[in-house]
Amino acid sequence: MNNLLLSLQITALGMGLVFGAIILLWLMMILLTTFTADKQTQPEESAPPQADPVTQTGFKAQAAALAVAIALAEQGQSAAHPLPEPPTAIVSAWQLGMRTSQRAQKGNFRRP
Amino acid sequence: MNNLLLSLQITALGMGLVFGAIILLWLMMILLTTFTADKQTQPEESAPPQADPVTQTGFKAQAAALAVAIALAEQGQSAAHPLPEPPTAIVSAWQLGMRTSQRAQKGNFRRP
Amino acid sequence: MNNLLLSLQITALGMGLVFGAIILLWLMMILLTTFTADKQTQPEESAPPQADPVTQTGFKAQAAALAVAIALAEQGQSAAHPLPEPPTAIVSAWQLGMRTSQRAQKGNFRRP
Amino acid sequence: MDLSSLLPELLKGFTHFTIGNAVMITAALVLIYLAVFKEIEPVLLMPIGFGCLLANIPLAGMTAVEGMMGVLYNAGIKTELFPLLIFVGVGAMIDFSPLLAQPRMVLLGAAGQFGIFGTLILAVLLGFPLNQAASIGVIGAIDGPTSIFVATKLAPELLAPIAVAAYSYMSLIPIIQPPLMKLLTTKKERLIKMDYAPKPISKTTLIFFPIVLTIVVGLLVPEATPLISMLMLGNLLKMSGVVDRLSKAAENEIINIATLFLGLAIGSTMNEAAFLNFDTGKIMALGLFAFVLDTVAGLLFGKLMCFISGGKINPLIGAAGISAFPMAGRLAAKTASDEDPDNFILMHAMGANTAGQLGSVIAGGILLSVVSKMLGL
Amino acid sequence: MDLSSLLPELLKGFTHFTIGNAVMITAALVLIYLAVFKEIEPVLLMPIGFGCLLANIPLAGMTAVEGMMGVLYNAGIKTELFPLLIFVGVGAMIDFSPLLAQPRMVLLGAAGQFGIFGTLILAVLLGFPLNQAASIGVIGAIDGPTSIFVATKLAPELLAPIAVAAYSYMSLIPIIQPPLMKLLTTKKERLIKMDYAPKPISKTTLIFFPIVLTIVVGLLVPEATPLISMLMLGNLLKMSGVVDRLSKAAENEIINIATLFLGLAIGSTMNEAAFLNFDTGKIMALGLFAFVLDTVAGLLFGKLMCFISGGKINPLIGAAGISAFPMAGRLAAKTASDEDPDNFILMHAMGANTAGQLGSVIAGGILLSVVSKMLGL
Amino acid sequence: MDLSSLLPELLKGFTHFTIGNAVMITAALVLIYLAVFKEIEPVLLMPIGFGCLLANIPLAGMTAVEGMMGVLYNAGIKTELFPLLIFVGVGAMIDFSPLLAQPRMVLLGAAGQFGIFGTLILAVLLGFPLNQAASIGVIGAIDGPTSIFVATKLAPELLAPIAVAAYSYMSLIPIIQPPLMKLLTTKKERLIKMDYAPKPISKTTLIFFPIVLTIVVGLLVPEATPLISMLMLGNLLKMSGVVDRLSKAAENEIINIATLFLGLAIGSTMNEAAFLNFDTGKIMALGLFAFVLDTVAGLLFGKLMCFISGGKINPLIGAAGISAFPMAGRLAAKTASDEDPDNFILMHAMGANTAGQLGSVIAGGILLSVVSKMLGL
Ligand code: NA
Ligand code: NA
Ligand code: NA
Repeated sequence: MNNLLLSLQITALGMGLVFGAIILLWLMMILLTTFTADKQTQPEESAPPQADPVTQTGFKAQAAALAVAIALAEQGQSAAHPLPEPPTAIVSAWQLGMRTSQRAQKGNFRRP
Repeated sequence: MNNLLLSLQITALGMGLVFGAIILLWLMMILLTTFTADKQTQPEESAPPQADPVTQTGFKAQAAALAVAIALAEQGQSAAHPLPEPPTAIVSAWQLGMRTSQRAQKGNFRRP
Repeated sequence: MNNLLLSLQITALGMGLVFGAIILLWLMMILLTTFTADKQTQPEESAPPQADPVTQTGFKAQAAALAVAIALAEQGQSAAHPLPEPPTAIVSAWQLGMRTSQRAQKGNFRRP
Repeated sequence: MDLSSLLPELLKGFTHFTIGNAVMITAALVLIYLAVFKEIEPVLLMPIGFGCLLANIPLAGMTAVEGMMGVLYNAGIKTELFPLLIFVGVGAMIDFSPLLAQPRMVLLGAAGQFGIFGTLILAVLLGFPLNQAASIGVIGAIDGPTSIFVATKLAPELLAPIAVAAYSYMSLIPIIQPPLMKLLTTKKERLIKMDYAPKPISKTTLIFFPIVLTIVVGLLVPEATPLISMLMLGNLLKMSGVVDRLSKAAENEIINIATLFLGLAIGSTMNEAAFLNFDTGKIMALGLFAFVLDTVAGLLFGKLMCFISGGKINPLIGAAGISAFPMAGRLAAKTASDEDPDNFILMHAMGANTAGQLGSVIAGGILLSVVSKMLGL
Repeated sequence: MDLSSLLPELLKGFTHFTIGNAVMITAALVLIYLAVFKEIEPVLLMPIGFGCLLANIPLAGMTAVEGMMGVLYNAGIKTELFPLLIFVGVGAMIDFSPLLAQPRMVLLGAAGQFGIFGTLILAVLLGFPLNQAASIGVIGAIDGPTSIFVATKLAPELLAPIAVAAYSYMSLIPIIQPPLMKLLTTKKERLIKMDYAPKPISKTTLIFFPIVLTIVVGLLVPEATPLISMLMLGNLLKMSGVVDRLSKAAENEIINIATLFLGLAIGSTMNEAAFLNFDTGKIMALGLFAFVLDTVAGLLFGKLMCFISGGKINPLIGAAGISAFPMAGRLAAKTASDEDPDNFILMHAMGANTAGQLGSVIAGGILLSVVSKMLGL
Repeated sequence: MDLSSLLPELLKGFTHFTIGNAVMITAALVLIYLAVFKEIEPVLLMPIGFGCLLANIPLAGMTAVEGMMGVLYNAGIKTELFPLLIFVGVGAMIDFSPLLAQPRMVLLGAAGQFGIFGTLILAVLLGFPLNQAASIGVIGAIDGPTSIFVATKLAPELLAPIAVAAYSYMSLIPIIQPPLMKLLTTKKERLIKMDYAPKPISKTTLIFFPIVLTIVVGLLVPEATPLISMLMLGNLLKMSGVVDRLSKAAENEIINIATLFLGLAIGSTMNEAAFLNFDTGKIMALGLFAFVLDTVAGLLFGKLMCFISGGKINPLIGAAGISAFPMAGRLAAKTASDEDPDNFILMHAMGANTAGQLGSVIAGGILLSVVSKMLGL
């Protein structure tokens, strides 16, 4: 059972290191987003916590639009095959990545 | 002349094996098409030997259309170079393969 | 300073050979363009030194058009980044190569 | 040449055909069937299945060192080139802005790796030596190239069953996760709506992120550098916006060719001796266990974050932290909107999902580092 | 450095230039001319011609082991990777439904291989040793990758003339076949119309066909497995319809790059010593003989089938059984419609033509198997 | 496993990190910054910078022989495959018709190579051994693949700084050349208009040109054959118009993949030992000198041609003879039209520019030949 002890050690150490590394990444991301934020953001945009109503509305509209799109997509797929998954993971990764990217751009960059 | 004897043996053996293998393939194809045929074919479609007149007409129309297309294509090529062959075999393989595939689909799947 | 002497020798020899090779290429190009020129060129086209006025006008028009295009392109770029260079050399090589090729075709082949 | 010596020659294909070959060809057909008719990760399972088929046609010689499959294996699996090239393409398809907009989501990417270690322990209990147990555990990274990369280093003899388990279960996520989600969360929790008022993420941030991440992870976990750096290279090519030619090549030619060759080469290791033993069955079972454990750990951590945040975090996004990008993220969002069509948590789930992708690679590197050290490799 | 030692250095390119180099460069120019101005298989003859040119520039070092052409040769010809990758692409371009709709057409694909063996006999009579004679015979497969694959195994020293003969005559088929068709068939035979009322072929059939064929041919003729399996892999990628990324990669990137490199590498073996001898002339003549014999055998077998079927089969489709996909099939159909514009046998000819493709690969594998066995390779 | 042995293991990434690594990573970040934000040759400087970053993460093992970067280096740089494949793609993008329409422009392509030899002399004076000095001089070819090809043969240890210098200054041409142009030419000279009434160039000429050029240069300078032949192969594929599939593959897949891999592999040689020394600084300075000297020589030769032609040649086109295709050609035309918007010399400048491309390759081959001979390599 030496191996079992080893494996328990690996688990404790491994999960500890994973959490440690992830927390350092968290810190890094906070620093990075702070230091590399766009300088010319308007004052009302620099206060993200108090999301203004317009933004919220826009967000809900986007959410609704996306929900409809997803519903339509699933409807279209359901006839074709039992799993409501796209043909290939790679293709779907791309599709969702792009869709996400477009949404993110809308949400982040082009908000009026 | 030992080699000549050998080569005659190879020929007899080789052609025999080629025909043997091909006949096994024939069998395999018959079994395969039987076992993997679409189950939901209508009764009139499951009787291919007695091709009905409509099908024949449609087939002739397709043949005529294809003949015209080939004629036009050859006319277009004839000015360019003496051999009425497409620029590259690979490209033409693709083109013909696709055209064939489209015809086959029409002929097999979408017949009214 | 043996190396310095060597490097001077290399320079003399190298530039001599480069010019020698280039001059041979010059000769080759003259021969090549002479022997492989289109046979069915009209008489007035076979006298390139005396460019006729129409050609010159067409050429100037082309030059003007290209200048405008370049100006517009640079205007579009100037906002984006300081160096008025395209995103990548390869892409721009392609673009310019193609543009050049199109101009050349106009100038050489489709002149009325 | 007399005819008595001819017959064995003619029938050699059949006389050398073993029961084992028959079983493995059946397995190949099952993989191809799943790929074609169930559309389970077809870009990988179809080449793997076809490679397995080829490996079990006797005397064909394709898996020999100088055969085509042997050539591909030595060129791209042994050198680890194919999984790394696939990661360049995957990196060009990932958008990290949902994660950067809500950095705390990154924590969920750590929780979703518990399955790796839990499975390692279970594999050790089942009698696997440590290097094999660790390779089996890394199925819990829920990320194909990471699993293949680590297994190639620690236990190449188990590469085929590990790859098959990783990719098969990856596609079964829509079947594996939802029951666990319903079991471990209350309806009230699933109804939690989350504000999405993200910090605006500048283009500069998106460009710096892959570079800084490569350096930070590289220094923290050198063993994870090949994987993380190729993922980040792809991301940088894409986000920089100045090398369209290269990012298109990464997303298309490079990933497609590497995927086809990787699948064939891995499939071609599925010969009787390597695959037809009790271990393969154990590995498939352990793989499923890894997927379940990852999901459970993710959901429980999600509930913890929900509790700490005072009910502001929907625990479903914890299930997206396991990696399996982007299926798991989408599935978490779908489960929430199934409960309440007006509940939209896709952006949060995608943040957790990309965090899971990073966490998987980091956990893979840590596992490689710790186990190599312990085994004195 | 004195100038007397300089002049030989300066002129070394010319002083090492031999008559043989001049003749081979002329041959290269002829190949390029045929490719560019006659459009004879340009995707192959142009790289082959250019490779030949490079092999005959003295001291350029490109064909040395560490030169570019040497690197390509060792990477893709010696390992047989390039012809096999080309077959993946070709497979993705073939549609077997005309053949599956009329399975008996497959017999024509056997008859059209007689040229392989007839040419082998003639080559032996002309004094070629058995391995070379078999390699020359395989020109009669009328299929580039098959010829290259078999010749690489049996007589790599003849690779270049065999490849050149195979591809050159392939494009001359519109000149070689029609006179033979008219000579060997009566007008009445050429006017025979054929019913085309095919069984409907299901998508399932089209997906199973490449898989089952790989297994069956693999067991029957293990030596044919590499060729047939890659052809069928390409076909499966295409027909399955679920891996668009991979089938597009096979049809485009993979086949294009492999074709360019294969042509260059083969052309670069065309040096004086290997090419400029009486054998090359004999091989070119034998290659033409192979094409003629194949066509004759195909037509005669077509006439036999016409007789047996009671005049229901147009013997012209026999000429399509030689392989040379898809030119031979199209040519047979054209010859019939030239005789009677209303006579449309394209689908039957394409069935025979794809059967010829299969028959060529099988015959190549059988030849490889039998000759290897006899020579104790 | 006790915890005292654990800490060094955990921190190994940091404990092995040297000041040199930090400096080199800073250099990598500068290269990436220039690529992304200044768009200086991003398709090369970004992969080079990223490769440099990876080479300086301690213990990552990517630059080891069996690491990914080592594999790429041995596959494509040591064999010279990558620069040659890039040249196939570049060749497919070059149009030689402006040069063929005015053959005398080719002379400018010779003058623009003086920087190679002048820099060689200066490098020898600064103490570099002859093989290194020649490799540094070839930065003056102002052409990436040529510089890399020659440096790989003569002084592979200097590959990275040479490649970085070549590509960095290439993009700084719009900053380096204009002041020199204004300094060395009078306003009157810059206002010279040139007739453009070219001989019509037939398609036949455009097809023969790459073939004949390969033979002529191959015989004159065998060492230049690999470079010139691949450039001309790409051009032939394009100009022939019959192998669209191959020329598209050359212009896209092949060049893109080769460029990405070449950049990464070269960048990965930028380790502390090889890069962080006084020589690197010298090489960067010598590289700038090479660019300046090339431009000066080109302009002076342009003035000479202006004088000889009786003022009919605008000396600005001399600056386009340095290679740096197509930026230098465009810049010369722009400088002329800045002076007088009605002065249009783009076609002449492009003729000189393509001549510079040819001259660079020829000069590279001559240098390789002469220096190899002298050093008895
Ligand atoms: Na994971
Ligand atoms: Na054949
Ligand atoms: Na130059």
